[in-house]
Amino acid sequence: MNFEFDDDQRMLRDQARRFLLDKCPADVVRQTLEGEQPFDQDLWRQFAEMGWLGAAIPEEYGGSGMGHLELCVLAEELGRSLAPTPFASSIYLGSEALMVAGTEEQKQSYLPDIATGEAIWCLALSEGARPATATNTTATVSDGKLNGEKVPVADGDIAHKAIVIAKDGSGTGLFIVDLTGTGVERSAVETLDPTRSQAKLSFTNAPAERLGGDGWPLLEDIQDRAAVLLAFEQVGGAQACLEMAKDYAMGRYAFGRPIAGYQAIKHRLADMYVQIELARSNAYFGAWALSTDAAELPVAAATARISAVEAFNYASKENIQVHGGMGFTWEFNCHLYYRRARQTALVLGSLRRWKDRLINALSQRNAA
Amino acid sequence: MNFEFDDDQRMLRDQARRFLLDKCPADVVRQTLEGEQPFDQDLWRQFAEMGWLGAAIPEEYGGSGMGHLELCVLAEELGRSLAPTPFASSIYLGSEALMVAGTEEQKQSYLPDIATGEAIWCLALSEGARPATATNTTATVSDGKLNGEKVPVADGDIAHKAIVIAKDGSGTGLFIVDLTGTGVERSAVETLDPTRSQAKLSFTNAPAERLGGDGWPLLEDIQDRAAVLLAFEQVGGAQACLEMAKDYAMGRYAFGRPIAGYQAIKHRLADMYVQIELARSNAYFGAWALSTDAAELPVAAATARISAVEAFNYASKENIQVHGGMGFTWEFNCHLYYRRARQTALVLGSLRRWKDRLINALSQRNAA
Amino acid sequence: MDFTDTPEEAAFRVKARSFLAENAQPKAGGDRNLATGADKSGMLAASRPWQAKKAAAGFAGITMAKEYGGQGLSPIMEVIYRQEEAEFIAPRGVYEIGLGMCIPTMLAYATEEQKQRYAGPALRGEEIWCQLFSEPAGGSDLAGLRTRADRDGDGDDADWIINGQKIWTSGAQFSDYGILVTRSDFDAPKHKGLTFFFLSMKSPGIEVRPIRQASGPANFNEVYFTDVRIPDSQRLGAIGEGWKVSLTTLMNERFAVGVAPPPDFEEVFDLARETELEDGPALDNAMVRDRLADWYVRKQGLKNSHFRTMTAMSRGETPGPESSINKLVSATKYQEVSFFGMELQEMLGIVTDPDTVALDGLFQSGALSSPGYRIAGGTDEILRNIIAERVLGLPQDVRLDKVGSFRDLPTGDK
Amino acid sequence: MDFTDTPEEAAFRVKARSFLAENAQPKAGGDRNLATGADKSGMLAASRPWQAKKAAAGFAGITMAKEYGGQGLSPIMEVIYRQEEAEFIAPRGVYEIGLGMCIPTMLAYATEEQKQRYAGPALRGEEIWCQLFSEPAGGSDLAGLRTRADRDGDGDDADWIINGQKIWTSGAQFSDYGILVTRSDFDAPKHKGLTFFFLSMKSPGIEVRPIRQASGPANFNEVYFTDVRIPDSQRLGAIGEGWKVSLTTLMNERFAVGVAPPPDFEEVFDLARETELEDGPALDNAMVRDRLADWYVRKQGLKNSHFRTMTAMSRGETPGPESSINKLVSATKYQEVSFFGMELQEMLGIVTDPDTVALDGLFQSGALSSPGYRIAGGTDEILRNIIAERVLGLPQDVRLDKVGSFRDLPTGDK
Repeated sequence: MNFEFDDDQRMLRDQARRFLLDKCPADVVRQTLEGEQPFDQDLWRQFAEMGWLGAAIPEEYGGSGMGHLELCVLAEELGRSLAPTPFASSIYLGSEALMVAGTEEQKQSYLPDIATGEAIWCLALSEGARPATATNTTATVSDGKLNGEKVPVADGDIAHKAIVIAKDGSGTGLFIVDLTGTGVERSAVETLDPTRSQAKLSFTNAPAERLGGDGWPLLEDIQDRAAVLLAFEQVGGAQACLEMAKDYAMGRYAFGRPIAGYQAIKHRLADMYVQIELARSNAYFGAWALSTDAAELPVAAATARISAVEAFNYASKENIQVHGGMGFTWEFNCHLYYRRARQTALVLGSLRRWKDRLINALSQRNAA
Repeated sequence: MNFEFDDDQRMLRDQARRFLLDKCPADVVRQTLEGEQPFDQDLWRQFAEMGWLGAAIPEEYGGSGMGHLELCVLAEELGRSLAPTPFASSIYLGSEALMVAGTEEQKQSYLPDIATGEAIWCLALSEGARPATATNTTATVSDGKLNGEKVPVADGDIAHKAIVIAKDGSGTGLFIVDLTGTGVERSAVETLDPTRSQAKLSFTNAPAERLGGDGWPLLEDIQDRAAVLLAFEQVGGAQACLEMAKDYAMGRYAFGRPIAGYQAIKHRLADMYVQIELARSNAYFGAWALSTDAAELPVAAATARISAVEAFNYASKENIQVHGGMGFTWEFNCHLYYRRARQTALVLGSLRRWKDRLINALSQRNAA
Repeated sequence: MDFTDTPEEAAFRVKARSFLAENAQPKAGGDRNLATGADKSGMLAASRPWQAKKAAAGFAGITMAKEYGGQGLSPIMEVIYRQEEAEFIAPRGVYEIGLGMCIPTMLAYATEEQKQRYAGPALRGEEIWCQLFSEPAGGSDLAGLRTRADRDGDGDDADWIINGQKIWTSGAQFSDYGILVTRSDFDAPKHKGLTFFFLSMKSPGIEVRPIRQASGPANFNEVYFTDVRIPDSQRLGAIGEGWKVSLTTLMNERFAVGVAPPPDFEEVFDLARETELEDGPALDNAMVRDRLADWYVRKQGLKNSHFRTMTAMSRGETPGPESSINKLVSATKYQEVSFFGMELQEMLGIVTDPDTVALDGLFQSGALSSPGYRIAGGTDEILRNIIAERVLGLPQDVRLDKVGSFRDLPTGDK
Repeated sequence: MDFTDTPEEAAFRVKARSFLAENAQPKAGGDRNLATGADKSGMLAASRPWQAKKAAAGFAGITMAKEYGGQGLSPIMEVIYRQEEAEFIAPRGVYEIGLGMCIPTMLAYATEEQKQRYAGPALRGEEIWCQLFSEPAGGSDLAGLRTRADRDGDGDDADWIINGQKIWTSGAQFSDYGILVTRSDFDAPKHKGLTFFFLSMKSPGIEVRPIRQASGPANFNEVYFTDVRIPDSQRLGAIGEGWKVSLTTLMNERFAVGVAPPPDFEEVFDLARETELEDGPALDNAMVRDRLADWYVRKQGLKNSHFRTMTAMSRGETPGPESSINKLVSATKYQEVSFFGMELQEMLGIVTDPDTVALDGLFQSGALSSPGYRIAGGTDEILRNIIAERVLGLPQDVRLDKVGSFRDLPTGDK
């Protein structure tokens, strides 16, 4: 039984945590929040230099070949620090998609630039408020040209390449589109979490290159992988909220004693802890499934995601509550986590749909 | 604005409370709990004498003609005292059904015996675990003879007459059946709340007399009326739980002070109070709709029921929790309320189905 | 049981309705930005003339004594007027605190001359008041305040010099006067060393800075006091009795604590009706219906409870701390509904652009604003304490801060 | 990350599995009433021979020191054995408390002679032990106990005379020995006046009465002491140091606190699969799916957390109070799942007759039993306190009972 990160992985975590404490404190996050930049290019460059962007990309494709467990370790720290970068889009979705569905040539051609950070990738799925399904997809590709509109696309405004879900003659497919090329218009959209940019993409006869075979099952596999990685970000964010709330409650006195001594606060922090521990354990199982390409991945990923979304939602909203009025000021950092919790809760689709996927996967497993 | 019971109604409440405190303390309830009797005949006789059974039955049909608001007042006190009688079956369902759907002749013929308590009525709808719907109903009437099986039927073992939901040539209908007559077999079934008896009824060519027209809308109207009345019982039960929990918490010391002073307990009691107040207010609105035959009855009844089921569930389970280990002994009365909460939550169908009814009714109202 | 007014109430309602119909624009069909409160500066500009009109017509200070310009009517009349006013674009926000809390405190503690001087202009909207109570280190523990009041000299009528900081002061930036509670004795026990004043907000040494909220806008202020001078004649209540005066003010606050804004059941019901899920309308989805039913039941519970409160008021009773239920339940519901509305819009739910998302982004702005509603005017925790202690009569939390000198009480670093 | 045993663990697992396969009946296919624990007297009768077999084969006292008949292995081996044993009908319930709590306390505090005398028979199942701690007025406040121990005379080795009442004592009716904590000094502060003993449950003056639970059965007892005599040689720890000894026992309890029984996710998933709602299978209903997903996620969270705990144990670490999570989460889930299972059966849900309702009435019996699980072995509130204080390091509740004489502490009427 070895259901923990090993010593090397823990060392990586410590390094990453120290680095981010130093280079990505709240005032760095706030530069992006306040709209001074769409993301933090300095951080991005340094992530590349440390081999983080290519952590799960094999060395033969220009990655650092550490592995998915290491990527999970990094994701937790990125979530904890709220790093304002397109890590999730480019790595959890872009790089994973290429590794799952790319031809040898596509991997050779695209992965190295992801690892160096020169190319930022994103995934363009949503076409508005309707649930993203194969049936609802209206973007089409014919004769290698893409037409359609995608909104919102996380990091669509800053990415160089997009993987676009669209229909062609043979059904639903994944298509690689150069966002800096012809036939692409894009505009940023305002969201509740300005530290993570989102855009509307419009395609008019944009050249599109097919990635992999049957698009929908591939998409779901990619989403499962991203869900596990994002769950670590969410656990990291939730843990940061718990620590902030605890620290504040210990130092804040009311009626002559620390508010941390009142059961209303104590028990709320205990509940946060419980939710985070369950989410963390579920994320670990997801990491195991992801790193071993286990058949359990669909169930493990949905479980990790549901658990992490709920833990981060709870921790980020109750963190504000524990802080009281001060926690609701722009100046305190509580709202940064609250915003990110909402962003991560929606970026891969709603809790409702993931619960649906979980029950579907469990039904199939039990039926098998 | 006069959204309160009036002075006469409050006086009736005080009288009823005093009477039940005196005649229906826990040891009387426990006689039925322990199986010494299926219900309390002494209480039943006295209810009849005080005019409670006929509270909402007009004087011309042998009732005391007080009205539905008065019946609501009584229901709250019956719920508070856990009176082990077939009041809900015979009055909220039986008598209401006759008043809603009965011909003049049927009212003349049946209502007086309900008011005197000589006849106990019940409603036989459920045919097992499947949701009771028109489609699911398999009991049939042809040539005035009923065949089929109904389980569970609240008070089916002690009632003299049943209103049975069954199909005949013209659709679903309500049928009056003499349970002491031919073609009827009945057996008590064990339930989680032995203070309220339930039975399985089997009909083989039992003579059946039609009541009213189109059965399903009539049934829903009857259920709406019963839901409001039962909501008052539930609010009364929940209020009793809150008072027990408060009383215990004030007198029980841990770590040198009353447990009522710990926020974990204080805030739980506050939450109980909040739920009960909302449920009470919703029950009042239901009472208004019931007593004025308002078009709002379907919405008001579902709202009152959902609110009251949840308040009683919460109060009865957290009452045990506040009592700690002692609350989970047979000797303490907490479990009597916990059992009754479960019984009242199911006897008119699940919360799920009432929520469904509520949203249907609201959709229709908004569409209109 | 019925929902009809008494004859007296009905007459008053007719009078109010006709005043409103003649003098105000109905919300339905009126300027949308004004109606929803989105146009804040427009609201502010419209406030003074509207308040003056109300005062002239006898709808300002409905419950205030006649000798100070009020109508001397019972609280139910105030409720009736507000019910009617709610249908119209009637900007009254800037006067709520002054008329609801400051002037009642003045009427209880000021001299006759002062009452005559200040009540009328406040009623007619000529002077705006604010309330200077909360402090950064205070929070729910209001009496833990540290803004100091020192006497300038030894005379019985020596002026007071104020130094310190208040926070969460609504309307400080446009107020003419304020009521202020300070600590005049740091050696007395916590609740014994406070002294209460009113003062001009134009006094030298007052600096008002807006506080930006987590949701973006700045609805509150910090107010800094540097050697602000207040004549002793503007003291309300005895020296060291400021806590008692504050309680008078707060009694009035509890009644004013409102219900959370939309989105509520109606809005999420509409959204569900308009949203297509992968297998049909959201309104047909059993999970969605389950949630909708819960919110409807809670919303109706509050509404029907309000009918009960009104009935009590109509009978001349004073509504008790039960009204804490209203904010406790509605603030939580506000946050839940907002989150759920975002979820129903799937990935698009994160977008705040009003032209892109449903109901002009109401669910998104609700998600951002709702944490504040669970805190302002009494946190969830304080409200539960109030219900537990004042309604149910349970014991107070153990208090270690009621004896000994305030100076010696432990404080944290936050 | 992997789920494989170390070589040493794997070898032990193989040994355990082959012992079990040769000596016990697998649950799958075995006597159903024994397998589910429904046949309580059958279980009891089977306990002694089974414990003897385990001891002979080296699977009793796995973590106990070898000199007292144990195996001297690490806790992870105990977990591995239990994992394997869980697949078989292996009645060990009556020995859990003795081997898990009483004997470890004896080994920490008894004389060498006593350890040699009592450890072996307990391991071999020849003697059963119980724990006499809780009292009616005590509850979560264990140290508030009032059972008195008075010396019979002045000698240093004078006997002790015990009077009072214990409650919630599992197995008292068939136990041979018990460990007992008493108050020997009512004038000392609460935690200073306690003294700890072990005693024969056959001692004159002991009366055991079963307590009927709200759910029907009597799994616990009250134990009354009337002038029960205990020789001073059976005192464990110093006079007045009984609280310290109790904490040793309780350290062991926390590890033993279990998870709630079925119904859990699997059972309600099966029910949903088999239940036809008005518009199709319950498993297709979005509200049902929503609830099922929540329970699955919580159940897996506990299971995966257990993997982490096992990993820590496998590395030689001692599991901390984090395990409080397990009972807190699973007891609540137990109640929720039970209620929901009843609801899914509509009106029939109230029926308890196993031949009439789904899964032999498991949801109904769960609804009845679950309130007890939220209380026994630490209430929800105590568990949250433990997590808050011992895991997160938050301050203790304000304690007014730690100083002054126990005699003077306020007590209630309950």
